[in-house]
Amino acid sequence: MAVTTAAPGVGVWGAIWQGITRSTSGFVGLCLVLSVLLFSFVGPLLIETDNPTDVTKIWGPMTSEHWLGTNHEGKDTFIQLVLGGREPIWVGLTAALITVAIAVVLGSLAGYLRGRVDHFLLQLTDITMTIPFIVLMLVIASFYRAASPLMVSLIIGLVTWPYLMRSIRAQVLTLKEREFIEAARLQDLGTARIVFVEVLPNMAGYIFINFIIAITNAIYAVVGMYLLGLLPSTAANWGLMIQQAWDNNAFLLPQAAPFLVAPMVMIMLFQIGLVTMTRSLEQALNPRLRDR
Amino acid sequence: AGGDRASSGATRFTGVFDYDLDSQTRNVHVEDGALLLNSVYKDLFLCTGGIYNWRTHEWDYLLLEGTEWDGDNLIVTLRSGLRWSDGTDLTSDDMIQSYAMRVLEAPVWGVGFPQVQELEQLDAVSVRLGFDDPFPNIERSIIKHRIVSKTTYADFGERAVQMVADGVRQGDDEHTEFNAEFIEFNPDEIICSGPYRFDPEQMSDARITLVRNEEGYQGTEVLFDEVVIHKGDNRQSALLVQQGEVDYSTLAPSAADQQAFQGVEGFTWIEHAGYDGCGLMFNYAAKPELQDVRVRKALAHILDSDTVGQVARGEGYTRVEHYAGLVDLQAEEIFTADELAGFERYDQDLDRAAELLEEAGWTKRDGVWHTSEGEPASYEIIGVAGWGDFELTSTQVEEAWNDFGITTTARNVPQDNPWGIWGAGDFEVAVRHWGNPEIPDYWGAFQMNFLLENSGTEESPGQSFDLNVESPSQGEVDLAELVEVAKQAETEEEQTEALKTMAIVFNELLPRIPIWTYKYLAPAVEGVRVQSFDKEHPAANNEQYQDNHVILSLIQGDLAPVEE
Amino acid sequence: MATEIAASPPPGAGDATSARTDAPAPPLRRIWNHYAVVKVRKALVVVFVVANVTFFLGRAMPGDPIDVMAGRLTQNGMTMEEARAVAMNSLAYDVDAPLHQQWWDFLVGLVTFDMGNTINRPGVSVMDAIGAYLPWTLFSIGVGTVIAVALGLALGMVMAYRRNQFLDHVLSVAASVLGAVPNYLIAMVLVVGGGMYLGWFNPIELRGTVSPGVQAGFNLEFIGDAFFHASLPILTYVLAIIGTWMLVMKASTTEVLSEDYVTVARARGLRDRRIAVAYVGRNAVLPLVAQIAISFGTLVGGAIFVEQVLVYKGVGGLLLDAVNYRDYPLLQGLLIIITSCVVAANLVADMLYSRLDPRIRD
Amino acid sequence: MTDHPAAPAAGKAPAGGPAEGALLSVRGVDVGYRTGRRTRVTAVRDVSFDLYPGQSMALVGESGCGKTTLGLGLLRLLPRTGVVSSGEILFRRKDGRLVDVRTLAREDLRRFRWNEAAMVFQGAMNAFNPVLRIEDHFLDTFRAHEGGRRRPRKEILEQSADLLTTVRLDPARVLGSFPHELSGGMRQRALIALALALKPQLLILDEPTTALDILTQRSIVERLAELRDELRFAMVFITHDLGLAAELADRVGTMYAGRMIETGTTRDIFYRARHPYTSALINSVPPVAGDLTVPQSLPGGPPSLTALPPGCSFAPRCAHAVDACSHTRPTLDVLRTRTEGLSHAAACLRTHELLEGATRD
Amino acid sequence: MREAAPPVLSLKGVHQVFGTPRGDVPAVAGVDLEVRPGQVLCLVGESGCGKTTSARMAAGLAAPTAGSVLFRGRDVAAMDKHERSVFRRAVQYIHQDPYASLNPVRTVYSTVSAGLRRHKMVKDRHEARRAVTELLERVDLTPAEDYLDKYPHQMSGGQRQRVAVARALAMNPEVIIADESTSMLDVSIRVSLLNTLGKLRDELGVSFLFITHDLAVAKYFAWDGEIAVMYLGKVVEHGPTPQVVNDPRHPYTRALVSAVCEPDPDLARTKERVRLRSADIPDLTDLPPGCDFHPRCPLYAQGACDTLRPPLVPSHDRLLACHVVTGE
Ligand SMILES: Nc1ncnc2c1ncn2[C@@H]1O[C@H](COP(=O)(O)OP(=O)(O)OP(=O)(O)O)[C@@H](O)[C@H]1O
Ligand SMILES: Nc1ncnc2c1ncn2[C@@H]1O[C@H](COP(=O)(O)OP(=O)(O)OP(=O)(O)O)[C@@H](O)[C@H]1O
Ligand SMILES: [Mg+2]
Ligand SMILES: [Mg+2]
Repeated sequence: MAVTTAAPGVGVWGAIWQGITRSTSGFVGLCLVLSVLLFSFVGPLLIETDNPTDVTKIWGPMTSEHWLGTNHEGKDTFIQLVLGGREPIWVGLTAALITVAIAVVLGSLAGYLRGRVDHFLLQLTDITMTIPFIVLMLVIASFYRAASPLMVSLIIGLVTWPYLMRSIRAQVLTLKEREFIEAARLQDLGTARIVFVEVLPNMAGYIFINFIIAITNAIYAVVGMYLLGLLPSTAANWGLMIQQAWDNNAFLLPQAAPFLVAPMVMIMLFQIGLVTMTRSLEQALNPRLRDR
Repeated sequence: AGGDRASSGATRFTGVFDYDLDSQTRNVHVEDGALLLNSVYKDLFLCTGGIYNWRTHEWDYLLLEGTEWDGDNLIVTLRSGLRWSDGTDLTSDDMIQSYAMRVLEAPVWGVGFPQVQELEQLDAVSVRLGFDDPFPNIERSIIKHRIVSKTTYADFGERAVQMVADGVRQGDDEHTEFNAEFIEFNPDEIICSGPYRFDPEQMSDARITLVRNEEGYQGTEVLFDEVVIHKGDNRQSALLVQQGEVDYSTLAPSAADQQAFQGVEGFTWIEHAGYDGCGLMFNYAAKPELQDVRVRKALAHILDSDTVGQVARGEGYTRVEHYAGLVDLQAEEIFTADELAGFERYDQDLDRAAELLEEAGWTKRDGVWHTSEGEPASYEIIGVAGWGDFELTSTQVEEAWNDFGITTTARNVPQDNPWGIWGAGDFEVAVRHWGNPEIPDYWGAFQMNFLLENSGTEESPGQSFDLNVESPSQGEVDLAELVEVAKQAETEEEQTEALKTMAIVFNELLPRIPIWTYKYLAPAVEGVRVQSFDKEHPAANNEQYQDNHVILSLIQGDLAPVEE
Repeated sequence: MATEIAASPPPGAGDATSARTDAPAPPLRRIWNHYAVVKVRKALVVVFVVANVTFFLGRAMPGDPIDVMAGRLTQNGMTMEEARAVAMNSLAYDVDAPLHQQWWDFLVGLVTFDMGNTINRPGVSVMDAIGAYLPWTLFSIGVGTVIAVALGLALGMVMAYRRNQFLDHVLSVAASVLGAVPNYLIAMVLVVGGGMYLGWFNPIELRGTVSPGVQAGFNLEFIGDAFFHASLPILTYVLAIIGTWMLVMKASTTEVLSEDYVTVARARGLRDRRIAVAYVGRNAVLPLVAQIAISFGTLVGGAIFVEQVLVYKGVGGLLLDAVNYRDYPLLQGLLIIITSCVVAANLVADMLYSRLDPRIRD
Repeated sequence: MTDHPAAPAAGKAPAGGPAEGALLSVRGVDVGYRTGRRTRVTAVRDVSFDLYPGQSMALVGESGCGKTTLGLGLLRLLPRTGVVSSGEILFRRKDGRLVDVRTLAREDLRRFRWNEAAMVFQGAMNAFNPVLRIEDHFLDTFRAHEGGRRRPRKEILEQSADLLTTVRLDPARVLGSFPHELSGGMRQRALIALALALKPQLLILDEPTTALDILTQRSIVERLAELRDELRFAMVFITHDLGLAAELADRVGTMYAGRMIETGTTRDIFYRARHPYTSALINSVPPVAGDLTVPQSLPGGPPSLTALPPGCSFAPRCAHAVDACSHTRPTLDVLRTRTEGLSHAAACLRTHELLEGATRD
Repeated sequence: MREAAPPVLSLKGVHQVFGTPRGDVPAVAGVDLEVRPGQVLCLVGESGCGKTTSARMAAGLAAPTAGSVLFRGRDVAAMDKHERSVFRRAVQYIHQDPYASLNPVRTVYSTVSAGLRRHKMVKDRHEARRAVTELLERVDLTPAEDYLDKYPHQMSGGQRQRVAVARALAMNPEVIIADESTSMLDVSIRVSLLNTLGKLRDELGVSFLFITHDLAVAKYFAWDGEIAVMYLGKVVEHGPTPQVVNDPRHPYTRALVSAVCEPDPDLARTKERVRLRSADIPDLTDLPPGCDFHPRCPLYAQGACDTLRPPLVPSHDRLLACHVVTGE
């Protein structure tokens, strides 16, 4: 679905900003995302992060000392919650960056150059797309016995690019035929400049939207991989919390439930925030979706 | 639906196990991977010769009448009048075929069947096994061997008997050929010898109902009409217990489950002894400073087994007292109390740890310990993702060492092949089992502690622990040789002597650090379907998967249903 | 990841025909180049490549089935040699067979549709193992997709017709929320919230695929029972993708509603229902047909999570096992079959699309 | 969709009742669009005219001055955001009843459309549902308007074939085709045939030939003229192309920034235009016949609807504007009275002063 | 025909065939055209007759499948990199749709100056702004400063089209190819843009290949130049504008001229119309034998018309391709 920027006189980023902030849902989404980010990145600076094991408090209830109770190690759940957002969010961001970078570069190459390159890349996407991506991830993940967050992002990024690559290619194909690109060619502006200065900025909104979608997908994937126990656990992290809580049947104990529910809620809030943001962005940037 | 009471008024015993109806084989001879044969309920439908009592070292015979040594020959005799669930007689034909198939596939370095030279059917109920050079306890694996039906296996069985007679053994071409066929063999049903049998009508991927096998051993004696086995892994089984659906489960409950169970009506714990535990294994090649025994002792002194144990297992652990390489239960059997008093203990003692480290030339600067080389000490300790107790043990050790000033990072490796990683020595410190639940003979623990993951070969160096050690009290000792002696010496005394030496050496040198011992807490429900469980059962010290005493009492008709 | 739906272009978009075709083709050549045949050919190539990728991918994983099984055995104290011997005895895997030999066998098997036996479940053929699991996955996903798509399309249309009204706002928020929550979290919330805390259903009763004693067959009892047991996975799939479908359909309908032919249809005084169905609905659904297949494909992947969480017997668990135990034939078989299903779904969608849209019929 | 009957015009009194014998009496119609949550623009303001049976009226003007909006408003076909906010659209139905289209109930409105008044759209390329065959469009249309009895398919198709023949299309080929298989000209003609299917009294054509090529345009124009002679329907004819207006219309209305600023017979407008905008429009078209004539350009563009100048909206571009023009809004004054809505009227303060300069006889 | 300076740009027997699933489409089938310095050559014809395709080949945007395009006598296909870039810049193209021909994310300044900066025709930003200001003034966008920082969507169609012209002018072109550049504009604006283009032609001596289907526009803009009438990929009549428009000879041209709706009600009613035998244009993939126009031609006579393709030959002071008219 083609997205063209059409907000008056504010450029691409202005349009994106307006798209998010002008609509109620977009604004709420932005607020959600920002609060989760604040919670996870500023929060650790504000609280006592030392969270020692305390066997006398295993699965303790919610008290004024332990707002969300304690976990199976007698550690404070709230502190874990505050510390646990950084990794999945980082993985999400970097994986999304990788996905988008690969997709944009390959997509515009394929779309602009056509020919053999295009053919090959398309076939490649066909293949990567048909193997369900979780499966591919499963297999790749088993290569690495101690995957770092960066490695995880890389895996996710390497597996998820084809969808976006295809739609970017399709957009480049149509944009390429657009008359202003032809005009640029007539001015002899050079291929690189045409692709990166004339073509890509026209998709900035679209790419941005997909970047956000890619973040949600990456977070979905990491947390899922934790849940399946595919990722070696390292630091405190929401995915791991859910997995531990789930494996320990934490929900059987009312006082243990926050250990499962709290990270689930955080992830859902973040995802919902991102998704509502993209929805209102799409609404704003795609004139065809606007009410006529 | 799940746990509906049978309207017919049939009495039921319910259990839970993670089976897989469709893809598990019915080739019960292979045991590993066959339907329900990894569960404790296996003896209910396919009995072994007997149940070993780990405390008294005596046998409660099931299918067997008994065994008898006649020089190098072992005469194994079946009870008479046994029948298979398909109505055929269970005789020495079945027995010799089952033995022959096992003899064929037994690798030379095993104990029991590999040493069998001859098989001879003596009469309708007995078979003679001719040994070369028997040693005490060699008969154990023969008695435990599960006899399978000749109706199912006759083809293979007869061939096997012939091949054994011809001297064919594992690894020979004939056997390879035989085995290739055998592996592919997948009969449709399991013919049972125990008090229960499968009912094809009542098998689904959520539960299997075993029904009374009138023909089978104790078929008319057992007090429950049916045994229902729900499908469930550790997590699911806890849910089932929590719902009161399961009478007895041997799957590990987590600490949260343990707390949650308290609310279940009629809930009780059945405790099974543990013969292994969790500890630390070092890679001496990767971290040479650990070759200094003082450092190892110091590292042990930093840890509080109770904290680690409780976090990792809730109530399901016992702390290590003797550090003998054997679980305390076994150590107390072979040593006297006095002897044990002389054993060094490695309970948490931070001062002692610091002292030991300083003795070893370590220094503490800016709160960080530096090795005698002057390098800041740092360790990566690996647990296994998905193995909850391992994960938690590794993070607890990480926390304790870090607090003490030794930089440690815990990291979990995927659960699909940690053995590969351990064997390859691809670690610095690993959370690993110590002791051995598989082999009731004490040597098993040392074979595990010293030999496993210590092959010393290039591609699998493992711990790189030199087995020729210098013990302060025992002098130079070849541990590999001692394991052999403990296993195969002619007399029990010799075996015990070797064991004792190894235990003392283990205690002195601490090649691994035992942290806690398993205590298996099996959740059970009394008063709903089962009247009560016998807490003082004479076989209560048995290892639960091999010689389960609850199942034994069920078979023996001692476990009674609730009276309506 | 259902969200990817939004990002994929409809089939054929942007592919302007510019290449010159050759001179009039002979009949055989024409069939060879026929739209449908080309699609099938491409699909076969994809399956073939995927098959080979899985072959090598699998074998590139560290450790082989013997190692893994032996490792498991040594856990209980067997020596490594002993364990390896036992493992070799009980697994149908020949460690010594050179890779190219294995590959050749694999290729032959592929062509003859014989994927051999599983390694870890001796005597069980790959096809049987898959055959026991895949139908349940396909059943639950298929039903889930059908319900979600049908409901999503209907609700999406309602939202588009009532856009910017209260109902639209409510549904949009609901759809965004649902679309944002990963399927496994939905499954967890269902089990914990609905089953444990609210007690709407007994998750224990729902376990498994059919109740014991119910015989497979085309009878009401079996079908009812199968639906009963699959209700949680189906509900999860429905909830997981319906949000996206609602939003996609809303967008698509909104676009169609502003098309001239809809205004003209109104001008022609057609009845509202006729316009909604034949003019708006049909055209709004068209570009989404291909996405049904994509969504089906992503669900197959997501099934691994969901089946794991809900303990539903499907390929998810089998696949995890195959990876964990390095059961190469099973892994290969699964991946090939799963990809074939996805490819087939795509193919069907393509064909369907070309049936539904006269503009690309040729 | 704004199918709900609007409340009877409030506030503004409609300028007089329906004219006697008129088919369509438009009285003070305003059409607005909602553009944001609280913002709206008025795209058509205070338009009134009477159309008599058989008349053909052209609406001309620059892009964006509200021609299409007015056309859609007459049939209440505006998009969701659009609404006829005031005025009356009185229509004399085939049964002689006079109704206000604005207040027709849903089902009534549906039956009114196409049966009484049909519309051929701007860019008819997309007027057909791409997934239905042409014959289905005919079937749908007939079926939607038939009374209780269900006409057999065959009968409808025969009638459709006849209709297609009247616009010089080959029914055998066209009926079974999908829209994309027809050329633009064919589609446009098929749409005209479809528009005439129920013998409406009024045909609204919104730029029916703009996207077509000149020869096709010519044939459509001729067909339309002939059909109108034959079937006697009235036409409202919206176009950019003054040539087309000159050829097909009896009378012309010039629109500028949402208002009707001049109306009169075709000859009034082309030879005696009294509004500077109308003259400028006409003068900017170069003719083909004759020697080279230099057309005059009309610089600039129409004002934005959200920022209309207070006085005459054309004043900023008008060569003849005086001070008064920028604050006094001229009314549509009748200059020469004729019956049947053919009066010449213009909305310009200086109509009388400029009389000489602006004519071209 | 007036003899003049050698042509800057010429098409020699160019063909363009598109392969499509339905068959080959000979969009242009052997066209010869010459654009002379400072002159206007106007290409008219029905929709789909190959005007755009010819223009694109002339601009080097597409390579002919046969024939050649010559720039200052050099075959474009044989040019080296440098020559080609000179050609690229010397021949500029103005598209039909002012809404699509400007990059929506770039300002006017950025659009117009891109080429200047790329080809180092200005030294710095300051100079670039000045140059752009001059260009904008040249195309009557005044005051130029107001427009420099505007985005396309902030301007009307006419203004955008002027920006497109300014962008073309920035390259100092010798030839401007204008493909229906005025057809999307309102009548009122069309004339002023035509006047602006006329000014460039007269003051800067730029040559035009001017494409339109509006004969009135063609007549006005190319009064001093020539008109070539195309039909189904071939030129059927080619000559000086006044002759062709005022005295069309080819039946197709006549039909075109007579089909025009005159903005004059009396004339419209009295004007004599050529009646075609068929309103529909044949399908390019399935052309009739003989003269392409014969199925619609009012002058159709049995004989050569449906068997022989008429060549384009000089006749009646122009070039004509019609058996009937040339045979008179
Ligand atoms: N859906 C809409 N929402 C808001 N404004 C609209 C809408 N549709 C049209 N307009 C505005 O209403 C005014 C009149 O538009 P309309 O389409 O009626 O003009 P027109 O005279 O038909 O122009 P054209 O000749 O370009 O077709 C324009 O300013 C346009 O921008
Ligand atoms: N890329 C292409 N692929 C296939 N056919 C094409 C292509 N481009 C143009 N054509 C066909 O070539 C013929 C000539 O097209 P061209 O665009 O040159 O006509 P034109 O005279 O410019 O028409 P118009 O007045 O509509 O702009 C048409 O029939 C068109 O359909
Ligand atoms: Mg309009
Ligand atoms: Mg063109």
